[in-house]
Parts: sequence; C-alpha cells; structure tokens
Amino acid sequence: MSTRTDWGRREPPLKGSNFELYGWFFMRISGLLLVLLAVGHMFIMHVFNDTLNLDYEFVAARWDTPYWRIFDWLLLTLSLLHGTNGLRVVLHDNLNDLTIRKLALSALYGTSLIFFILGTYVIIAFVSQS
Amino acid sequence: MDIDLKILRYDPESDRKGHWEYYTVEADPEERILDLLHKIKWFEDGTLSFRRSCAHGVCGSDAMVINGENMLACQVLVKEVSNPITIEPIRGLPVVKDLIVDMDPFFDSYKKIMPYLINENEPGERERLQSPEDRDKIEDTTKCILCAACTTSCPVFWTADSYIGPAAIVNAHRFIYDSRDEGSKQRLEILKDVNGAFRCRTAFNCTSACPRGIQVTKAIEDVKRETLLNN
Amino acid sequence: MAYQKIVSSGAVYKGKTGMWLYIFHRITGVALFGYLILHIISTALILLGPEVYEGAEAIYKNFYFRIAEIGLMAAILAHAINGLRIIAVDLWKRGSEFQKQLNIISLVLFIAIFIPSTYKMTTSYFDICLEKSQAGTTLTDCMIRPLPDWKSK
Amino acid sequence: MKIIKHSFDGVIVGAGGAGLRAAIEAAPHMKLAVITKLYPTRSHTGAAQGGMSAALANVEEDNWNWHAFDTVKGSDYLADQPAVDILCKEAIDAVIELEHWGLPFSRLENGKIAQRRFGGHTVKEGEAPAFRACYAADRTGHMILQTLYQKCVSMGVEFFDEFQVLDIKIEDGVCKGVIAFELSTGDIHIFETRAVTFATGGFGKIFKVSSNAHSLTGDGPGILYQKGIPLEDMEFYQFHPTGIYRLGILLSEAARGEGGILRNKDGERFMERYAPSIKDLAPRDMVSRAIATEISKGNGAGPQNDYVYLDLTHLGAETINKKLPDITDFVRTYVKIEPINEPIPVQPTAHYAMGGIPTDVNGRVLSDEKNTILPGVYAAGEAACVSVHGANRLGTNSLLDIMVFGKRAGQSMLEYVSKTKASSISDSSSDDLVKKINNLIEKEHTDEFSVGRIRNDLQESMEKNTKIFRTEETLSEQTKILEDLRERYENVTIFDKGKVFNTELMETIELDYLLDMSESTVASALARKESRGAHSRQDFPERDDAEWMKHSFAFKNGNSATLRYKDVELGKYEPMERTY
Ligand SMILES: Cc1cc2nc3c(=O)[nH]c(=O)nc-3n(C[C@H](O)[C@H](O)[C@H](O)COP(=O)(O)OP(=O)(O)OC[C@H]3O[C@@H](n4cnc5c(N)ncnc54)[C@H](O)[C@@H]3O)c2cc1C
Ligand code: HEM
Ligand code: SF4
Ligand code: F3S
Ligand code: FES
Repeated sequence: MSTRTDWGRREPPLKGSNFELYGWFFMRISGLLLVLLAVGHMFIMHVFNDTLNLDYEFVAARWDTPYWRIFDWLLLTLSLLHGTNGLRVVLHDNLNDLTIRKLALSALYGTSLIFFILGTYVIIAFVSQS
Repeated sequence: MDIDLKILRYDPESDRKGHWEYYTVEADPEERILDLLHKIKWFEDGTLSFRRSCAHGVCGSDAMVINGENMLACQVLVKEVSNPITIEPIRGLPVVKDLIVDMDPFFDSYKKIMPYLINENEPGERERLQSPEDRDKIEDTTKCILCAACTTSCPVFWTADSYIGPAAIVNAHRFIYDSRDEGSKQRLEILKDVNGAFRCRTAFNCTSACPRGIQVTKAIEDVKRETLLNN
Repeated sequence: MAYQKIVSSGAVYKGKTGMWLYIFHRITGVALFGYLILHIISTALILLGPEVYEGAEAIYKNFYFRIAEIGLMAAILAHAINGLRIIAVDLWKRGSEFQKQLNIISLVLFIAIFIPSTYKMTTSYFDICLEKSQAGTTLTDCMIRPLPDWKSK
Repeated sequence: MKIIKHSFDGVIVGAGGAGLRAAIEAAPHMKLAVITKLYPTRSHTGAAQGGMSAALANVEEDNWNWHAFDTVKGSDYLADQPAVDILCKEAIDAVIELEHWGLPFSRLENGKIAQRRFGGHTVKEGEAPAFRACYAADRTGHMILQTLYQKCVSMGVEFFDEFQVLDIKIEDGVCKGVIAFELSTGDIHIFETRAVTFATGGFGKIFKVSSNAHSLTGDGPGILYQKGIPLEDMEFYQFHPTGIYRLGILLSEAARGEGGILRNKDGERFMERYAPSIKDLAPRDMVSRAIATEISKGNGAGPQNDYVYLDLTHLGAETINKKLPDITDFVRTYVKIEPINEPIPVQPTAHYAMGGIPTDVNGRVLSDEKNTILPGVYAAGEAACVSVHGANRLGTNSLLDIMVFGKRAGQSMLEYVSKTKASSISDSSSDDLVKKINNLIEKEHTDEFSVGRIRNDLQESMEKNTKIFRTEETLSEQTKILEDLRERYENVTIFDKGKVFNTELMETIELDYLLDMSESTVASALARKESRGAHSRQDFPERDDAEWMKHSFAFKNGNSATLRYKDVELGKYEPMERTY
C-alpha cells in the first residue's frame, strides 16, 4: 500500500454564524409560547367573551392588573418577533435580487420596530380615564 | 395501444419561449416512459432532447416532471400513469433545451458539503472496522444517485435557488453519520448557513420524489437536530 | 449562453399534502402579521380616550365583521395547530416517520376546536343582537343591519 | 462552430471506475483533464451490483493464488496468466484502498468487510464455492463510482462534464491530443496533450437485449480502431444468464451467490445436469449456454417457451431485503411481481466485452500483435483488453479490473509525462471532424436513413445471429447484413440541425462505432473455428488448444477486419478440461 497523506482533505475550520439555527429554534419556542399567548388571547377575547361587549371599560378593567399588561406585552413582543422572523424567511425565499431583498428587509425591520415601540408605549402609558 | 404525450419543448436557438408539443405513439402498457421518448426521438422527431443512460433507474440521468410529479422516465411504466402523459423539465434549474436542464448549480451544491470521507488517522494495512449497526445508519443515504428529483421538487428551491437543496443534505448526512468520518463538525457548520438545512420547511415533496426511496426529509431533520444538539 | 430559468409551463406541480400545508402556513402567517399590525393600531387608539376608541370599535359591530372574525379565529387556530405539527416533525426524533398520522391528528384537532368555536361566536352574535334590539327584530335583520348602538341607549 | 483550445499534460477519456481510478493516481502530479460524455456519477460502473473479488479471507481461508486459478480456468485458459497474477494479487490492496476512501461496504459481525459467493469462484482450486466477493448490498458498483468520484472531488480533479471525445490525433506514431464536442454548446474543443487514457467502457448496445446503458457504444475502441489500432479478442462477448425477460436489466449473480436457483418450466433445477459440483454458480458462459439449451429443447417457460425462472422464494424476506434490495426492486418495478413469493422470468442478456483495445499490464496500448507500444496512449477498464478475462470473465473480476488496471494506467501516464516534453497540436487538427459534422448536419433528412432505424436493424440482427450460439452460417449472414447497414450508414441523415445538445448528432457518430464493434466482432468470430468460453460455435463445439490458444487482433479493413494472432502468455496453470 502506497503511503498517502491526503486521506480526506480538510478545509480550514469554518466558523459559521448561528443566526439561522437560532432563528429556526426561536420560531419553534416562540410558537409554543404563542399557543398559550395568542391562542389564549384570541379565545378569551373572541370566543369566551364576545367582542361586541368589548369597550373602553373592559380594556381599562383588564389593564388594571399588571399581570394582563405583562401578558399582553409578551404577546406583542413574541408575535412581532415571530412574525418578523417569519417574514424575513419569506422575503429571503422569494426575493433573489440582493438589493431588493435588502430594501424589503429594512422596511420590514423598520415597521416591526415602530410597532413594537408603539405597542409597548400603549401598554405602559395607558391610564384609565374613567 | 395509442398513447398521447404532451411535451414541453424549448430550444434556445429557435424557440426561446417554449411551447407544448403533442405526439401520439404506439406502446405496450409495460413499456417505460423513456421507451416512448426514444420512439419519438428515433422514429418521429430527432430534435427531441433529453438525458438518459442506464434505462433502469440507477444512473440518475432522466429525472423529469411526468404528469405533474418528479420521476425518472426509465422507472415509470405506461400503465402506471394516466393518458395523456405530460412531460416537462424539472423545475428550478435553468432549462438548456427541451427536457435538459443545467445541472451545474446542483452539483456545485453537492460539492459544497465536502462529500468525501474525512479522517486523518493513518488507517493501517487493513480495512477500518465498522459494526453492521453503524453501517446501517448510512444505508439509506448512501443510495443517492444524484438525480436531483428531490431538490427540484422542493418548493423552497423553486423560489430560492440559493438553497443548497435536499440532495446535498442527504449526501452530507451520509458522511455525518458514517462512524469512520471525522468531518461532521465542518459539514454541520456549512449546513447551518442561511442557505443550508434550516431553509427546509418540511414540505416532504423531496421524500415523495426520490426514486431511490430515500427518506430525504428524515435525513434533513436528523441534520437539523444534530446541529441543534451540537451547538 | 443566456439560459432561461424556467420555461413557464402553466402546469401545477402535484405536490403532496406537506407542500400544500407549507403554502397554507405561509399565507396564514403573513396574514396574521398583517392583522397584528392593524390590531396594534386600533388598540393604540385607546390612548386617545373612550370616544375615539369606541368610535373605531363601532365599525366592527356588524355581521360581516363577525364572519371575518371567525376567519381570523380559524387562521390563528390553523396556523397554531399546523405550527405544532411542524414542531413535532422538527424536534421529535421520529416525527418525520409519522408525517401522515400527524397530518390527520392536526386536521381532527382543528375541526374539533373550530366547529364549537364558530357555533359559539355565531349564536352569541345573534343573542346579543336580539337582546339589544327592539322587539320584532328577526335574525335576518341582525345579519344585514349593523348592530344598534346600545351603549347610548 | 467555435473552436477552443486547451493544453494539458494528460487527458483521461471516461469517468467510470477505470477513468476515475486513473485520475486519482495521476491528478496530484500533473495538469490533468478528465473528459466524460456523461456526468461522472452517471457512468455505467454505477450499475454494477454484485461485488468485487479479493482474497481478503474475511469469512474463510482464502488465497490470491486460488483466485488466479479460478480466473484462468474461468477464462477458458485464454487469459494471460502473468496479468491474472497481478490482478488477483493487487486485488486485496484495491479493496482496502476503497474502504479507506470511504466506501460503505456491507460488514460482518466482527466489523470486517463482508464477502459472498459468486459464480466460478472456488476455494482450493475447485473444491467448493468461495466467499470472495466484497460487496455493498447489491449496489457495489454504485458505491465504487460514488467513492471514486468523491475522492476526485476532494482532490480537486478537473472534469469536463458532458464533453464527448470524437477523435484522437496521432502524428508520427506519437499522441498529440484529443478532440471533443461540448454537448451544451456544440463547440469543438481541442485538447493538446501528451498522454491520453481511454476508459470509455463497453459496447453492449450492439445487441438488442443488453444490461448495458444506452451510452455504452464503444467510443474509445472505435476511435482507435478507425486510426488503425487493432481490437483484441472481439469474438468473446459475455452473455449474462439472468437478465430480466425482454428488458435485459441485470439480476446480479449475487442472487445465486446468496442461494438463488435457476429452474425451467417444470421447476427442475437444470444446472445440476450441466455443472454437478457448483450447479447454479457455474461461470456465466456455461450457465447462459445451459439456459439457451433448455430453451431450444422446449423446456423454457412462458407462452413462447423463451425464458427460465430465477427462484429466490426460499431465501426469505429478510435475506432478500437486506442483501438484494435493488435487484428485487427492479423486479417489482419492471415485472410487477413480488420476488419474495414468485420466481422471476429471466433470459441471457448481453453484458460484458472481454475484448477491446489491446494493452499491456501497465495500460499501454499495443498497436499490433507484436506488442509494439503506441506512445502516450493508454486504455483501461471494459474498453481495454489486458487480457485478464480471456474468453470468459468471472463475475466481480471487472470491478477489480477497473481498479487495478485503472491505477496502473494512471501510473504509466505519469511516468510517460514526466519523461517527455510537451508538444503542440495544430489549430487545424479539428478540421476533419468539423467537416464530418457539417456534412451530417447539411444533408436533407430522410426517414429511411435515420439513425434510429439503422441502429435498430443492427441490434436486432446481431441479437439473432451472434448471440450465445454461432455458426458459419449465421455469422456469414450477419457479415452481409453489416455490409448493407454500413452502406445505409454512409447515407445517414439527421433531423436536428441545432448546436445545443444535439444528441441526435452524437447518436449518429456513436452508431459508427457500434458498426465498427459489430464488424470486428463478427469477423473475429467467423475466423475462430473452435468453441471457447463465451464464443460458442455449434459447428466447432470443442475447444482446440493446439490451433487456437491465441488472441485475435482485428485491424480495420474497410467494412471488415483483417485478423492476426498472438500467443497466449501461459503460466503455472496448465490448460485442462473445464468442468465444474
Ligand atoms: C448491470 C451490470 C452489472 C455489473 N455487475 C458487476 C459486478 O457485480 N461485478 C463486476 O466486477 N463487474 C460488474 N459489471 C461490469 C462492470 O461494471 C463494468 O465492466 C465496469 O464498470 C466498466 O467500467 P469502465 O470504467 O470501464 O466504464 P464505464 O463505467 O462504463 O464508464 C465509461 C465512461 O466513459 C465515458 N465515455 C464513453 N464514451 C465517451 C466519449 N466518446 N467521450 C467522453 N467520454 C466517454 C462515459 O461518460 C463514462 O464516464 C456489471 C456491468 C453491468 C452492465
Ligand atoms: C399561535 C401559535 C403559533 C404557532 C404554534 C406558530 C408556529 C410557527 C412555526 C413553527 C413556524 C415555522 C414554520 C416553518 O419553519 O416551516 C411559523 C412561521 C410563521 N409564523 Fe407562526 N406560529 C404561531 C403564531 C403566529 C402569529 C400570531 C403570527 C403573526 C404574527 C405568525 C406568523 C408567522 C409567520 C409570518 C411565519 C413564517 C411562515 C413561513 O416561513 O412560511 N405565527 N409559525
Ligand atoms: S436523494 Fe433521491 S431524489 Fe435526491 S438526488 Fe438522491 S436519489 Fe435523487
Ligand atoms: S421538499 Fe423542500 S422544504 Fe424540505 S422536506 Fe423537502 S427539502
Ligand atoms: S436512464 Fe439512468 S436513471 Fe433513468
């Protein structure tokens, strides 16, 4: 047997980014939490209660307890993050032109950030007027 | 019996838009779709172009969309598909002529995952030992014939051509789970890229398309979990 | 040589259930994100006081919106259940082997929750409508007319 | 038509097992190009099923000398024994080397490479069937091809995929380069090089029912034959006993190695009568003749009494699914029966060319029967004739052949390149070829002279007249038919006038080689007045060692061949009667 030294060539060890892995994993974990938060929220507001009965007082009463404010803020944050990351993947899949993709992604991140700030502000700043 | 075929034709020199062409050929129910294509090519219309070689499903030349699904033309019999038979080139790769697509991007993806055994230890005079159980772990994925039926059936690949595709992941799996290989860390590193395994959205088209019956999605899922656990 | 990427054939790829579920999950996901944004806006109006908030809410108080609401419920429910299915396929070692069974379980689960919820949301609409309206109002009236503003009554 | 020029130290034509193995040897030390008309992984080596022999002795005592004995006896004593010794001795390293490169062999409980029985392989010179064939289920060739390609990828070997070589330039008896046609563009590429290895595989497409791929058209031998290089032992073409009825798709001998049995229409295990000691595991020529004899005696099954059964039903689902998964899948796909419960209809199928481009044991091409070496030209694999298979190849020895002699051809190339200076090739060297192609394209298309029809007639007539049993009469008839076909070929016309992927044009040129292969086969067969190995003359049923212990060399002479002969190189094994 001849002596060879090239048993399988090795490239310099790569250091790939974990972003995609974490993004993927986050989608599953946030999905699990959203089952509680989003589905829970929806059933409470739309099924067990009726939205016809939903008025200013109802909201004010709910946000009287900090727990519901935390619940809603978590829902806001997680669904925005989950949705944004989801849309990031959708844009990545469908826009092969790099400039267009970059623009679209920037718009997405900008929108999400604005609505995150707005939503957070509403939840924190709300003071019942009644 | 008479079989009607409807074939998507494209010729970069004269027909840049592509069109459907209709043929009728006489065939036995036991004949392969490939035999019908040959009848057209040899006795009717020599310009019809497609790849083929082995004619029994082991070389991976003739993946095409037959009645809306990816198959090897040499592996499907006339009696197994409904008449008329529509045939198109596989999707997501540039069409070169008729049913022939440019396979280079596909093979480039394959080459990216370091598809060769990596083990720097001197193996000695005799074979490396491997238990039958360890060998079984790679039984499924070593069957791959690189026909591209899986990759070109994947809805993610159709729109995002940078996606490395199921075939490359299957071949990475073949080495990652080989007890003799030591390069799995690097391969997982490559596959966790934006264009790697995490682009897969579990559509399962690949698994149904694979003419070798490889559990393609399962292999991809193994790789995803392996990446997660090893990080 | 300039190659054409795909000669468009106009024919649909006959994918399996997984492909359709993938498309479906994507559509519901994007739709839900759109709804989320609208929802944040409409909720934010609450800072402007009860009149503005309730004025905006009043737009929703008709039967057509109730149908849309059922649609929203269905979308969240379906996206959530399908999401759980995807999580099972991804994180459970043998998930991909039981793909067919998981599909069936998801469908059954969806129907089992969707139907009673829809029932509740529909009947509750009519109950409230009849309760708040003048005597003699029929179900058809409830369906075609916006709800009376019982607050100001 | 664009003409593009490249310059390399060496070129390998063909990326099957033999070509890739040569490339692995040569690539690290020179500027090498591998040109292949198919993507490398589409080569027909990938279709090989049963195994690759080497006396590893993993299951039981074994010895490469016994392997050599079996090979020589199997060859009906026509193989050159020194070459056989090399083959069998280097077999062991060849298998280990593949394992080290990652080939996923099936394994024994103790972790070693598994081995199975195969036709004609015995222990202690004929005592009992031997466990010698190393295998990976029934897709050994697939694994070999993949592993070699993977090795090439890891080494960064330069491939020209889907380039069809159509000509070689030899000036003053020295190789100058090859000329190839790029399928995707229709451009002509001139490869300036000092050394060329032909590893283009077999030419089973001269027959109608064949286990060979559509691409196996004898291009390498054809190109050289047209340049005046002879073809050796062309009368010996192997017919594999178990092809799927009518389709010819191979059901590996491994099926019988694992215990499968051949039965005639009455369910009788007829091989007991033809080879009492090893029965169904007799060499292929004998089993194929036995089947043909059964059929001609009316013992064949089916409405036309024209096939026999391969019975695996007693092996059990477990063995079948684990050891023969692919071939049983072929049966399910193409015959629509369940081989676990039903016997499979089979008939002999054209399988392997023992003959081909004459080479020495280092892969160097010989330009005549006096062992004159043609500098810079090499051949390996099924395209070549070393000769280690003689008049009949043993199963599993071909995968071995491509590994052992592929490597040696690569080494010879290296040695030659390191000793010679680069020479140049003129830009006009592709002129003949361009003219030939333009002629074909310009001719008005007529149905009568279409490639498909001529080839069809060729395959049908070869099937009828030159298959397992031959006589003076059938061979003379075939000679006449071939003359007629050649005349039609002169007028051949094509439909496709385009540049991009003009596969019709390529098929037309391949048909030329198929005709060459047929003409040399028939001429050699007509001349050899004896029966030996796969060459079975009903008018001369006996082997005639006094007169015919020699290799034939067929030189192209118009539409026929001139024959000359070379003595067989004998060794330690004395010719004896071949009984099993
Ligand atoms: C169905 C089947 C089963 C078999 N099973 C076994 C077995 O179990 N054991 C065993 O030992 N043997 C077996 N054999 C025999 C063995 O597989 C072959 O003899 C061997 O693989 C031939 O290898 P090769 O490298 O010479 O040619 P191939 O693998 O046929 O490769 C030929 C190459 O040449 C290229 N080529 C051809 N013409 C041109 C051209 N003009 N220009 C450029 N490139 C060209 C092709 O693209 C291809 O890459 C089997 C054969 C068949 C058909
Ligand atoms: C209720 C519980 C939810 C669960 C269990 C859930 C689960 C998931 C999962 C697992 C994915 C990844 C799909 C894949 O990788 O193939 C996903 C994608 C997505 N989700 Fe959700 N999700 C939920 C709610 C939401 C909500 C409320 C929104 C809206 C903001 C949303 C928007 C999206 C989007 C846009 C995607 C990307 C779709 C794609 O990549 O095709 N999801 N969801
Ligand atoms: S995994 Fe299956 S479908 Fe995909 S390339 Fe390999 S053999 Fe073809
Ligand atoms: S079809 Fe595509 S999305 Fe994943 S499961 Fe298969 S690769
Ligand atoms: S021709 Fe080889 S796979 Fe179909």
